[in-house]
Amino acid sequence: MTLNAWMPVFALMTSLIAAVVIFALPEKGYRLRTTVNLGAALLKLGLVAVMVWGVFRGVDYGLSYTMLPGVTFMLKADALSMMFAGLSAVLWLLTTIYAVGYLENSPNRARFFGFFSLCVASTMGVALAGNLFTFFLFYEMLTLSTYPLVVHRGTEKALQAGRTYIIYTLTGGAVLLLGIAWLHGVVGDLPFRPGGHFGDADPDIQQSLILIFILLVAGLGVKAALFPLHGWLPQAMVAPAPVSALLHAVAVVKAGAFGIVRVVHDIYGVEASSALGLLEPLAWLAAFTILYGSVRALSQGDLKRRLAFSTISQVSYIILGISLFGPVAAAGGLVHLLHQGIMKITLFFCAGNYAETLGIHRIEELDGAGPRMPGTSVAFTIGAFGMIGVPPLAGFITKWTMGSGALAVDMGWVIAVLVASSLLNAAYFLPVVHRLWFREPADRWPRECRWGKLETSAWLFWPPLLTAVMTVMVGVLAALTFSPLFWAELIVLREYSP
Amino acid sequence: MMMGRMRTGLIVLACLVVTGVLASSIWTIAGNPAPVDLPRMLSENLERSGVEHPVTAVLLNFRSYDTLLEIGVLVIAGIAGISMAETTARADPNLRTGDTLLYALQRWFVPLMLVLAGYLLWAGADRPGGAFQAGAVLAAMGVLLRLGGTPMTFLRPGLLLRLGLITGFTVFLLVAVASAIAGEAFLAYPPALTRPLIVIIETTLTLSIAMVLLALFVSAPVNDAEDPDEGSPT
Amino acid sequence: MTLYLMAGLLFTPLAWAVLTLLVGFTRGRLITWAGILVQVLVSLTLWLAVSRDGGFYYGLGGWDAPLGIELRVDGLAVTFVLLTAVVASACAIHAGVYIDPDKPWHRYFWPLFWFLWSGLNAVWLGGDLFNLYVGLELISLAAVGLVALGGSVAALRASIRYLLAALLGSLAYLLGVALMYGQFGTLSIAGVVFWLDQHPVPAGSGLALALMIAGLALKTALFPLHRWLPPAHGIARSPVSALLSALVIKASFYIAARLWLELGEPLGSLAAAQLVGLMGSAAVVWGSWLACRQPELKQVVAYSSVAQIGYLFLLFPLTYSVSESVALQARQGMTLQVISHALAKAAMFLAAGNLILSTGSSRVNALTGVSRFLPFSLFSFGLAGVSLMGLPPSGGFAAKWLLLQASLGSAQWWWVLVLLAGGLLSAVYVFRIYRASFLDGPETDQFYHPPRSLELVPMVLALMALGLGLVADPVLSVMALPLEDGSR
Amino acid sequence: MAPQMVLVLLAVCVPLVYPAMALRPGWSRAMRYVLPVLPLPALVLALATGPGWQLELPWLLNGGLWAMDELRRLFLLLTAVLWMVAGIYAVGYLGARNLRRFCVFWGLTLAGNLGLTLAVDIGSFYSFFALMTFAAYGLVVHEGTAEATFAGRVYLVMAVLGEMAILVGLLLAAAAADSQILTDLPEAIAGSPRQDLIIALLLGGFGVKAGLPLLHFWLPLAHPVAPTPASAVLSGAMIKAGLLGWLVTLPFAEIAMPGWGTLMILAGAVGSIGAAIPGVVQQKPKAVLAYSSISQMGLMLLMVGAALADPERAPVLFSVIALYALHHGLAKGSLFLSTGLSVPAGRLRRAGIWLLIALPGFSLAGLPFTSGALAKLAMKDGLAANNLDSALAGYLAPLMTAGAVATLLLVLRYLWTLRSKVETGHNPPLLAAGWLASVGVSLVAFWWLPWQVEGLVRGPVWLPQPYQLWALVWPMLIAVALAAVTLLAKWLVKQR
Amino acid sequence: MTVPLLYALAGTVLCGIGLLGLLWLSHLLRKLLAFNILGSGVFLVLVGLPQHQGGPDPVPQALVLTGIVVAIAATALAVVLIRRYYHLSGMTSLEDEPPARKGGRQ
Repeated sequence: MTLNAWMPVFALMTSLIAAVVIFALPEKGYRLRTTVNLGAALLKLGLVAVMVWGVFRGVDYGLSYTMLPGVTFMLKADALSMMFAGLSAVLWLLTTIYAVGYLENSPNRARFFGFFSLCVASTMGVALAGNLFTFFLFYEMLTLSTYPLVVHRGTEKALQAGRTYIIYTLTGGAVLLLGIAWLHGVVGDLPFRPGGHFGDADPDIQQSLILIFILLVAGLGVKAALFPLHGWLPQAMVAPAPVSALLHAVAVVKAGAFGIVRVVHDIYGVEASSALGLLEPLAWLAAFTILYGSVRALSQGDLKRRLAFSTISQVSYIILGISLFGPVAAAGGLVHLLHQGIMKITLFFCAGNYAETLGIHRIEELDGAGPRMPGTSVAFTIGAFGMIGVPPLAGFITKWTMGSGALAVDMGWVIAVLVASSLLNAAYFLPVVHRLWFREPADRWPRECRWGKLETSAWLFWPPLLTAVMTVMVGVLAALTFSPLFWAELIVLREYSP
Repeated sequence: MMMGRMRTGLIVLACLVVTGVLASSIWTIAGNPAPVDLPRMLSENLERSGVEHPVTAVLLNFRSYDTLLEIGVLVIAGIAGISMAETTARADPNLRTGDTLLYALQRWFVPLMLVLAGYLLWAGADRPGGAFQAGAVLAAMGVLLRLGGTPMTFLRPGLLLRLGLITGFTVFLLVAVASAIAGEAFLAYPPALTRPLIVIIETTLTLSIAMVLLALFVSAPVNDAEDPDEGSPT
Repeated sequence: MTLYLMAGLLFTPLAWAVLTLLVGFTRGRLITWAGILVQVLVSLTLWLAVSRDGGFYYGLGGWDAPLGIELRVDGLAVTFVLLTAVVASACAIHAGVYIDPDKPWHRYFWPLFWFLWSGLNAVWLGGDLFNLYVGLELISLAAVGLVALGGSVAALRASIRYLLAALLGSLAYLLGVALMYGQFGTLSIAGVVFWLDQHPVPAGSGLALALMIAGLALKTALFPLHRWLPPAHGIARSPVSALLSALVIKASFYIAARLWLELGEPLGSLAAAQLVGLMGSAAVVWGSWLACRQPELKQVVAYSSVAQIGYLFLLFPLTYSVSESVALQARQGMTLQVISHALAKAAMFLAAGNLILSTGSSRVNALTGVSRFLPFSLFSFGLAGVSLMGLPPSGGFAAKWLLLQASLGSAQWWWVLVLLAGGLLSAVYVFRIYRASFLDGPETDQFYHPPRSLELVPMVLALMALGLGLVADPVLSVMALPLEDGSR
Repeated sequence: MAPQMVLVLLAVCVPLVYPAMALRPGWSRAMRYVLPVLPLPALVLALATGPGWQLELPWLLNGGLWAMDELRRLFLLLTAVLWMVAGIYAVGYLGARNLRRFCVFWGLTLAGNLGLTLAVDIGSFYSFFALMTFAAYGLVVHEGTAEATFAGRVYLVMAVLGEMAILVGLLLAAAAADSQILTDLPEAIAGSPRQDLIIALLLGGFGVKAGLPLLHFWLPLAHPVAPTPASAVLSGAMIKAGLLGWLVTLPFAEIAMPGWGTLMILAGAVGSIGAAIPGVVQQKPKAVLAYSSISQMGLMLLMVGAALADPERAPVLFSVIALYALHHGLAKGSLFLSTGLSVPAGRLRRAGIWLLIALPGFSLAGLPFTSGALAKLAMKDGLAANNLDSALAGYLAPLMTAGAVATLLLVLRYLWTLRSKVETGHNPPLLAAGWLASVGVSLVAFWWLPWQVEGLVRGPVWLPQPYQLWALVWPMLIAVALAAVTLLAKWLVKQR
Repeated sequence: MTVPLLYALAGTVLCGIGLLGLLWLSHLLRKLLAFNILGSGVFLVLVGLPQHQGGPDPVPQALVLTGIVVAIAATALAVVLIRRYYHLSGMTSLEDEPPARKGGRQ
C-alpha cells in the first residue's frame, strides 16, 4: 500500500473527521468550529489539487478490499472523478465560508455543519468510488446526510419537504440497488473503466442489460431530477440557502448526473450503450427535461423556486451531452457538470444574500436591489447571463461545445433545443436582472438588516463574487490547460480511445 | 355471537385435524424401526455411571447438563415468584385454623412424610425415585404445615430463602466446574467419586426443590408495584 | 485450553446468577461488571480459537452423543456467543445505570439476567434436541420473569401472554422432539443428519420438523403468531426490551434455522419453504405498517422487530433446493441480518429508553425539539435506524444485498420485491421518528439529560451495527468455517 | 510583446475595466470626466497602426485572434471617433442621477463595440457583440420612463432573438469550416450544404442590429428614448456593427448569390424609401433621425446586395460601404448630438449654430464638397450598372436618387421639428465642445481620415467634377421643392 | 399395536384436548390447566412412542422427568403471575382491557 493508494481515503477522511469533530464540539464553540471547517476544506482542496496533477500525469490512485463475498469496496481517482471531486472541494470551501456567515447566531449550528461535512464526505465518496457498489454506498450516505440539512429549519414546511425528498430519493435508491444487484448477479463485480465493459456483450444477456440500464438510470434520475422524477427539487427549496446551493450546484443533483455518466461511460461504454439503442431515448428524455424545467421556471414567483426549476433544466444538459454519442458533445456535457455548478451556486448565494440582508424572497420584491447591493447583484447578473449562455461566460462554452458536437454527429434537433432553452432562460432571467438594476426600489425592504460597511456580511459578500469571477474565467480562459473544458476533453479522450 | 360460534368451530376443527395428523404420523413412525438402539448402549455404560438405576444415571450422569439447566429453570421460577412476593412479614390469621382434624393430620403425617422423602431419595439409586420426588413430598409437607398455620419465617423473601433456593443448584454447579478444573469436560465426575458426588447433589437438590415449590406456594401477591410503565400493552 | 474456555463459558453465567441472587442490586451491579469482563474475554478467546483452528464437538460429562449431550462449537455458534456477550454486556452496563436500585424487586434483575445469558449460550452451542428444549425454557422463563419484574398490571398482562405463547411454542417443539426420537432413536441433530445421509427418508418424519419449526416460529413471533411480542417488548424496561428483541427471539429462530439447514433438504418440502417465506414477507410488510401507526416510541421499535424477523425467515425458501452458492449467500445474509439486527435493535431500544427518560413521556410526539437539545441520544437512535433501513454501509445493508443476490440467483424475484419494499417501509417509520424530533420545539431546554454512560452504550452498539457492513467479509469467513468431524 | 499589441489590449481593456471604478462610490465624479478618454487608445491604434498586424491570444475562449485590415480599420476609426465626441458631449450632458450606472454601461458598450471590430476569432467576436448588445440595453432604458422601459423590452427581445440567430449561424458555419476563425467562414459557407440556412440566419441576426427592414421596428423606439449621446453612438456606431457582421461573415467574394442579392437590394429599396414615409410624419427630432438612419442603412443594403450578387465587385463595394458607413456614422452622430443643444439668443450666432446643425444633414443628402458628396459619388460608381452583374442593376441608379430625395426630406423634417423643440439658452461648455467636435469631424477632419477606395478615390483631397455637381444637386432641389410645397399647403390650410 | 403405542395415541388425544382448551378457553387458570393437559399428552407420546419397539427405554423416562419439572416450574410461575394479575386488576382473562383500579379485593 503506497501513499498514492491512500490518497483518496485521505480526501474522504478530511471531511469525515471534520464532521465527527464538529459533532463533538459544543454548540457554542463557534470559533473553533469555523476553524475546523475551513481547515478541513482547505486541506481537502490541497489533496484534490495534488491528485488532479497526479491524474493528469497518469498516476493511478486506487485502493480496494473485499467487503462482502464477491463484492469489493473500491476507491480510485480518474479524470472524471477528479472533475467532480475538484468541483465539490472548491465549492465546499466557498459554501462553508458562506454558511458560517449565513447561520450566524442561529440554533443547531453544530448539527448543521456536522451533517454538512458528512454530505461533502459522501460527495467525495461518490466522486472517488471505483465501482457501482461503492458508488451506491456513498450515494445513499449522501441521501441520509442531506436530510437533516433539508429539514434544518424544523418548520412544518421544511419537514414536509424533507418527507418528499426522502420518499423520492430512497425509492430511487431502492431501484438503483435492484439494478446494481442484478447487474452484479449477471456479470459480477465491475470496476469503472473508460470504454466500459460491454463492448462485446454476448447477445443472450443483452435483454437483461437493457432492463438493468433502465433501472439504473431511473434510480439515478431521481437525484438528477430527470423529468418525471424531479418533484422533490423545488420543494427542497425551504432549506437554508447554503444547503440549496450545495444540493443544487454540487452534491445531490450532480451525484445523480455523475452516476449516469459513470454508467454510460464506464460501465456500459458509449459504443455498447448506443449499440443497445439506449442513448437515443436518454437524449430525448434529457432534451424534454431541459425544456420542461425552463417552461416551469417561467411561472415561478419565488426566486429560489425559479432557480430550482432552472436547475432541473440545466442538469439535463450533462445527460444530453453524454448521450449524444460523440466526443465533442460529451465534452460539452461534462464541462457543464462544472459550469452549471459554479453558475448555479453563484445564483443561490445571491438569492441567499437578498433573503438575509433585505428579506427578499419573491422576485417582485427585487426592484432596485441592484444599487443597494451592487456586489451581489453583479454576481447575480453574471450568473444569470452565464445560464442564458451569453458569451464569453461559462454557459456559452457549454452550449458552443455541445452544439458543435451535436452538429459533428449531425443531430440538428439538439441545436433547436439549445436555442429554445437559451431563449427560455433569457425569458426568466432577464426580467429579474432588469428589476435589479432599472426599477425604482420600494420605499422600504421587507426586512433589512445592516452589516457594517459592506453591503452585507463579509462572509456572505465574497463567495458569490468569487464564483462569479470563476464563471467569467472558466469561460474566458477555456482554452487554457486545466480549464474545465480542457479537463472534459481529457476525460472524453480517455473514454473514446481507452 | 355468530362470529364466536364460527371461531369455536374453526378451533375445534383445527384441533381435530392436528390430532388426526399427529396420530397418523405416529402410526407410520411406529411402523418403521428406530435406527439407533440407545437402551443397549446405555446398559453397556451403566456401571461406569456410578448408579444402578438407569433413569437416575441418565438424569444425573449422562444427561446431567439437562438436569442442571432444569434446576436452573426451577430456580428462575422461584426467583420470579418471590420477586412478586410481599416484603413485610405477615402472620396471616385467616390461614390459621382451629380444625382438629387438620391438626391431627399434621401430627401424624409430617414425620411420615419426612421418612418417605428420605426413602425416596435413598431409593433413587437403584429403584424409581430420586431428588425430585423427595423434594415434592417435602414441599407437600411444608404446605401442610403452612395450612396448619406454622409461620415458617424462613420462607419470607430474605437471604435465608434465597440461600435455600440456590443451595442445590450451587452444589451441582460447583461439582460441575470442579470436574472441569480437574481437566475433565464440564460435569464429568471423576470415576472414583461419582457415587458420593451424586448422593450429595441429590440431597441438596431435594432441599432446594422443596424450597422452591414452597416459596412459589407462599409468594402471595400483596405489594403494589409502582413502577412507571414504558409503554402501554396493546 | 478450549476445555477450560468451554467450562468458563458455561459456568460463569450460572455462577454469577447464584452470586447476584445472594446480594442486593447495587452490589450485584459490581459483581455483574466483573462477570461481564470474564464472559467477554472467554467468548472472545473462544472465538479467536475457533477462527484459528476450526470448530469442534464438546461432549458434556465426558459422554458423547448419542448417549450424552454434545455441544457443537462451530464458527456460527461462537460468533453468536460473542454477539451475545457484546449485546448482553451493553445491556447490563446500561441497566446498571438505568434501573432504579431502590425498588426492592430490582435486586432480582441480575440473577434473571445471568440465567438468560446462560440459556442463550446453551442454545447457541446446543447440539441435542432435548437440551435445546431445556435451554429454550430457561430463556423463556427468565425473559418472562424480567418482563414481569415489578409486576404492574400492564406488565403482568404482557408477561402472562408472553408466557403462554412461549409454553405453547416449546410444547409444540417438544412434541416434534418426541416424534424425532421415536423415529431415529437419538436426540443429537448430528446423529440424525448422519443417519439421513446414509438411508432413504422414512415416511411420516416430516411432521416432526413441521411441529418443531411451528413452535419455534411462535416463540420467534413470526407473523401471524406475533401478537404477544409488541406488548411484552414494549412494556419491559428498556434494557430488558433490548435483550428480548436482540437475543431472545433470535435464540428460537437460530434453532429453527439450524434444523432447517440440516434437515430441511430431506424432511422439508417446497410448499412449506415458500409458505414460511410468505409468512416472513407478510411479517415484513404488516409489521412495518403497524410500526408506522404506533403512537408510542417503544411500540414502534417493537413492531419493527416483528418486521425485521420477517427477513430472517426468507432463509427457508432461499435455501430449499437451490444451487450451493445461492444457499451460501442466503445463509450468510441471514447471519448478517441476525447480527446487525441484534446490535441495531439493542441500540435502538436503549436509545429509546434514554429518550423516554429525558422527555419523561413514551409518546412519539413528545420528541419535539429533541434533536436540538439531545442530539446524542437521537443520533444513536438514528444510526441504528440506518441499519434497520438496510442502507449502506450498515450490516443490514450487507444482509439485504446478500439476500437480494440469493433471490436473483435462484430466480425468486418476488422476494426481491419484499426486500426492497421492506426497506422503504422501515424508512417510513424510522423517518417518522426523525421527523418528530426535528420539529422545531420550545426555545429553552427543559429535558432531563441522562448521564453520558447511558448515552454512550447505544451509540457504541449503533456504530458496530453500522460498521458491520464494512467488515462483513472477515466475519462471514469465520462463520463459514467447516466443522471438523466430531464423533457420531 | 510589441508596443502596438499593448495598445491593442489597452484599446479594449481600458473601457472594459473602466466600470470597476463604480465600486468606489466616491469616484463617480471622476468617472464622468474619464468618459471622453476611454476610446483614446483605440483612436490612436486606428490612426497610428496600419492594417495587417494580428494578435494571437491562444488562452482566450477557443483560441483568440485579433487583427486589423482596411475594413476593420475604418470601422474602428468610426467607432473610436464617434464615441469620443459623444463622450465629450456626455460629460456636459449628463445629470447626476444614476450617473454611475450610465457610465458603467457606457464603458461596457464601448468595449464591446471596439472589441468586435478587432476580433477575428468567432468566440471573441461574438462575445464582444453580445457584450455590446446587452450593455446597450442599459443605455436605452437609462431614463427609466415608461416608454424607455417599453422600448427597452422590445429592444431586448429583438436583441436576444438576433443573438440566437447569430449563434446558430456561427455554429453551423464553424462546424462547416471546422475552424474558429471568422476569415475561414465565407468559403466554408459557400461550400456548405446548409448554405442558405446559414446565410439567412446571419443576415437576420445581424440585420436586427443593422435595422434591416421588418427587423427594424425596435430602432425608432430605442434610439430616441436613450440619452442623446447614447442615441448618437447607437445609430452612429452600433448600427454599423451589424453591417460589419455581414461583411466579415457572409461569403461575398466566394460565389454569386443572385437570389440573396436581389432580396437585399429589394430590402434596401424598401428601407431607403419606405423609411422616409413614416419618418416625415414624426414629431420628435430623434425619431426622425432614427428613420433616416434606417433609410441610410437601406442605401448601404443596396451595396451589400450588389456585393452578394456579384463576387467580382465585392472588394470594391466593400471599401465603398466602409466609406459610406464612416461618413454616415459621423454625420448622423453630430445630428443626434445637436438635438440636445439650446441655441443662444444673438441673431448672428443663432444663424451660425443653425447652419452648423444643418450642414451635416445636407452632407448626408450629398451636398457637394461634403463627405456625403464623396460617399454618394463613390457609391454611384460602385453600383454603376454597366459593370455590375445583377438582375436589378438597372434600377439601382434611380433608387439611389430616390434615396437621396428621401434623405433630404428627412433632414428638412428634422430641422423643422427641431426648430419647434429647441429652446434658447446657454449650453454646458463641454456639451457644446462635444457637438462642435462632432460637426468638425464630420465636415472637416473627415478628409484627413485614412479611408481610401480603390479605383475611384485616391487620397483624401477629392472634389466632385463639375459634371457630377448636377447629378448631386437635382435630387436635393426636388426635395426642397417638395418640402416647400408641403409648407405652403400647410400655410394655406392654416389660412382657412 | 402395543401398550406403549396405545399410550402414545392417547397422548395425541390429550394433545388435541389441551390445544383446544388453550385456544378456546379464556379464563387464565383454565388455559393453564389446558396447557398441563397438553403437556401430559406430549409426555405420553414422548415416553410411549420409543418404547413401542425395543422395550423399556430409560432415556425418554428421564426426559419426561425433566420435562415435568420444567412444566411444574412454568405452571407455578404462571399461577403466581395470574394470581397477582387477578389481585391487582380483578380480572381472570386477557381478552378485555383491565379497569384502572389497583389492588382488587382486599
